[in-house]
Amino acid sequence: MDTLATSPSDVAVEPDRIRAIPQGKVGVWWFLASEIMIFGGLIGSFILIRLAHGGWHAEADHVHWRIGALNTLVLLTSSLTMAWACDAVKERDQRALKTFLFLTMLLGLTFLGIKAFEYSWEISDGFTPATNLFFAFYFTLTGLHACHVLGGIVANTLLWLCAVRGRRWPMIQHRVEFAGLYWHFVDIVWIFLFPLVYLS
Amino acid sequence: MPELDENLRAARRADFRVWEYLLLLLVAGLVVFAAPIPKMGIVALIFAAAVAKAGLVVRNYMHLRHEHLLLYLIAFVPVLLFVGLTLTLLPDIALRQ
Amino acid sequence: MIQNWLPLGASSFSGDVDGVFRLILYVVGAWFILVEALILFFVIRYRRRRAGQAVYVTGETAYQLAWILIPGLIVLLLDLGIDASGARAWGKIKEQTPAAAFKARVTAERFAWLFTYPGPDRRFGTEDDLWEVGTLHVPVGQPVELEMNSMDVIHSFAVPNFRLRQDILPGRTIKAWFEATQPGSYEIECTELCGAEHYKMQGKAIALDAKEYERWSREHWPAAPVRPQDQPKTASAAHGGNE
Amino acid sequence: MMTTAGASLTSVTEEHYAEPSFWRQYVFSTDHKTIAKQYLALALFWSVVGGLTAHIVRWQLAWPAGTRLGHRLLTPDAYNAMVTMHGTIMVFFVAMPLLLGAFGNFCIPLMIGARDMAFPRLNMLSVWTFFLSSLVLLASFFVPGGAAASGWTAYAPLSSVPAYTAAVLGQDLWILAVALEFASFLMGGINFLTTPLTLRAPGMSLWRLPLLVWYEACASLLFLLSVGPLVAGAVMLLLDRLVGTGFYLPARGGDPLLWEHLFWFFGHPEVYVVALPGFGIMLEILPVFARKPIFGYRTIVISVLTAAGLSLIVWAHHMFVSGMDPRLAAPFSVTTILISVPFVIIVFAMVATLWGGAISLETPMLFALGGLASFILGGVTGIFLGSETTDIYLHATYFVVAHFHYTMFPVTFFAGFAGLYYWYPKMFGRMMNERLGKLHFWLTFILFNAVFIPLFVVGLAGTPRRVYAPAAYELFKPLQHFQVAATVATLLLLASQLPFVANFLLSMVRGRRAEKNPWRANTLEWTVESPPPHGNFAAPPVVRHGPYEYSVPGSRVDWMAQDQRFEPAQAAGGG
Repeated sequence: MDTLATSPSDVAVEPDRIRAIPQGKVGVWWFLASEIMIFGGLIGSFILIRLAHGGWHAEADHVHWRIGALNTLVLLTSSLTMAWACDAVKERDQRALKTFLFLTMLLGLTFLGIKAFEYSWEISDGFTPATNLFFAFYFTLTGLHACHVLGGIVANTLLWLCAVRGRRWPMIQHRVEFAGLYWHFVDIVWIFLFPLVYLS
Repeated sequence: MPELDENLRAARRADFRVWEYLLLLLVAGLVVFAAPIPKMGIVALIFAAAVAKAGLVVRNYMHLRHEHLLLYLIAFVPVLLFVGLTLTLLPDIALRQ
Repeated sequence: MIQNWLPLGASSFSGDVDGVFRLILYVVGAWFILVEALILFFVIRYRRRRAGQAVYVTGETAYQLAWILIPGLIVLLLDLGIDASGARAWGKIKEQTPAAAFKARVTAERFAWLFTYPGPDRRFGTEDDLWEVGTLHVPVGQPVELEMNSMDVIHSFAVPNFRLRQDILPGRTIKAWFEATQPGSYEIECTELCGAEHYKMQGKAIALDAKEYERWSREHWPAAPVRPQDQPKTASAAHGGNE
Repeated sequence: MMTTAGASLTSVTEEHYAEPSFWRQYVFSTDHKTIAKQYLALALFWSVVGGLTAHIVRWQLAWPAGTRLGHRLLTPDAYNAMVTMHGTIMVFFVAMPLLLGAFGNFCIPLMIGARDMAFPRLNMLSVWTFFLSSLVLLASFFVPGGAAASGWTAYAPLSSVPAYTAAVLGQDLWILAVALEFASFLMGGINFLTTPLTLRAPGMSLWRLPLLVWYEACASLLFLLSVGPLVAGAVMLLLDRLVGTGFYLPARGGDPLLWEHLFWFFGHPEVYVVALPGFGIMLEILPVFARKPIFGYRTIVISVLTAAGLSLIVWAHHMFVSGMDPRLAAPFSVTTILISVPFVIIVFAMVATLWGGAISLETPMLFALGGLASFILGGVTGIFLGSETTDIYLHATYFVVAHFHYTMFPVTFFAGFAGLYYWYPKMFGRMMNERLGKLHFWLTFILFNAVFIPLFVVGLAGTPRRVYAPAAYELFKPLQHFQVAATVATLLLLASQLPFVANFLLSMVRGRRAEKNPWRANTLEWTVESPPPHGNFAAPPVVRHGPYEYSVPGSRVDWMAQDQRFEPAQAAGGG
């Protein structure tokens, strides 16, 4: 604490680099931090219980890793298009922004479509959350992730509509970046879910 | 504004490069998965690949590379925390009698 | 004084628990009185009387900080002392179980305690197992090893006089031990909320001296084995929780 | 969750400060001051409900159902429900909305010289999510089977298997309400953490932040870091109940201990989520009424950061006898007891602030001192429970009950009342009545101790808590008169809140109009009108020094607002 002894009672503002960070970005990162803890807790519980049961390799054979791999490819690609959308925003290229936001939405929907098909396949094979603990975790983990994907699609759609109407450009500019941060986070969660659920 | 375009194209190329690496790691993971090596080895390698993928996305697509230290802390303290939590619970829940 | 509020200690380690309790009591008691006295004294001594009476002290210089950091340091040392003594007693009570001649199974089921004795052959699940509900008979002066299982929810096996408390998790066999040092009848409580009748889930631990125990066991294990119709229930009840 | 991201994209824009319509001004307001008052109203409502549950519980313990004075209709299940709801309400629906929701929202922007929170709409979403969660919890009282009855810790499988308690729908609603509450305070936390980082007025460097801002931010950080795993755990718990997954059911391969760990990994930091804002309020008030700089500002900040860090690695001390690996006990006992060091330093800093001061005992100061004095007893009794060995004996007894009431009550109610009496003029533009305030303090202080001292005695004798009829145990029959004493004191304690209610309500219309700075305090909220206008500051204030420059030598007056220059005394003498 500055006292009169240590500094003249006047504005002694050292350049404040933290205050310079856009508040929206800080907020989104705090939000992602809380999300990390939620998924972290769930994934941690999954790993612990799975180890307690010697790996559940037999149960894990009933999920379709090919579909999982395909979905991983879809989501990784959607991250690329989202990144391109952010680039477009930086360069104020409205046309590119519209295209890439649209592509990202499309890929997100593809992901959900494939996931829905996969669920229905497993359930028709008689594997439901109540079948055994592995499938309980499988549906909880992937289901929670799917909800986040859906949320991301909604956000992107709203931004896409703004971009199409070409309204409130300065505001969109930041929001596309924030939506991107969230979308990439959801992608990263899947990057870990894929090996955890399908390949281990 | 030609030089603006130039930046745009450069940025896109960089992002595309990152995506290529991601794809490479995905394929590598699948190859390992099919490879005739002990389960623990497979798991370890696949996780190494996943961590690498996540790193690529965080650093490039989420631009953490260019950000203030504060954002690094916000992102990584939770990671350390839940990894620590999981490790602490090993004796209780994973290795119980 | 205060430690007299604790009920009579009747197990081999109740002394250790009370010892740690007393140590902590004296340490924190002293701090408590000191700090409260300081607050009271300062509030009275430095009541506002005249303008400009307050002194300008920011507590930023090393000399001033010493006034709060040194107490902190002392507390740190005392803490480590408390930790050490606590860890020692904990190790004795919870970590290493003495080789026990006397074994019993505790099966907790809402809202009753079931105690199973292996009988003369010292093996569970045999002909001569004996079980009783709500009462546990043990010999004085012998380490008693308890194998505890729960059939439903989490219960907690507590005997205040023995300074013994151990939660029983369903799905695991939890071990605990004690050695009664004085004959008598001591209350067993469930101290983990286990449902509506939780408060009714009590029992008695009856510690018998050598002669009394001899008589009791002869009563229950005459040459003839216990009545067979008890057998299946005993075995299943005692084993149920193990999976 | 997504709504959080969506709304967190909003930012403070100019038109945001145009005078809003009635609805936008009082109901769906984005103004942090209105939101603070909405949280305050909800907290006060819930404290009444929480008080009533306490009344029912205490009554049963003194005069059990079936006896002449006993409640007619209180079944064991209903009693467990009352115990459960009392804990849930007081921690999640009184302490947090009061200390974080009300004081955090009101003070942070004003104290750092900002016009509002970083994300005003997210802030509004937060309070309305909390309102929704309140409705759900309230509804759970009236559904068939009654409210949740598995304890506020909701240990599985008691909580995860509907058949085990009478409350079936009630438990589901409990989980839903708590989950919504978490969501609400996560949104609030994002604001509490972002605002002080990014919206500080020029000159308001981190080392010039008022301590309350530090403490609120620390609390939000702890909440944000610790609640995630429990959210995951709650999802699993709900699925266990609704889908029959069996995450916590040994028969299905699940593990009840997992819930205990996930719960306490959050549950312990949660204590500090509540305690730190309480301490922050006391730290704000002490220097003002001692007319003296806080003693060791930086040390206090560093100590609280240390305590916050430690509080994330102590949770298993709630589980020493839970059946967890006994080798975990010693390390967790060490971290637990070590956390006393930063708190001793903070407490001594507060005491040292009193030394050599010019202390005047207005109501806020009385409550702050009363809170400090009471909390110390809660702190030291914590050592008995932090030591794994004595915890074997004291765990789950009334000693625990008395201990955590001695920590939670002071930080929630003493600090909470201190804050209310202190900021009331700023919140409502009028002064509260001093005489009623002092009466309220002395009654509360004496009766609070009269309630919980007997419970220490009862606990030392080994009486287990959460028991419908403690007199059912032979061992504890002799202690019944202590239970009765505690109950009588509780009833009087509840009654003695009436002076406060009267004071709080009447002062809004009758109270003396408050000038800008009735306490002659330094922090920025006192440099604007009472109550502050929409948007707080006409022009962003320029901060020139730290927040606790009282009785500066050679100054004309004994205080110096953070945006004021040093004014030397003309003639001899001063404020």
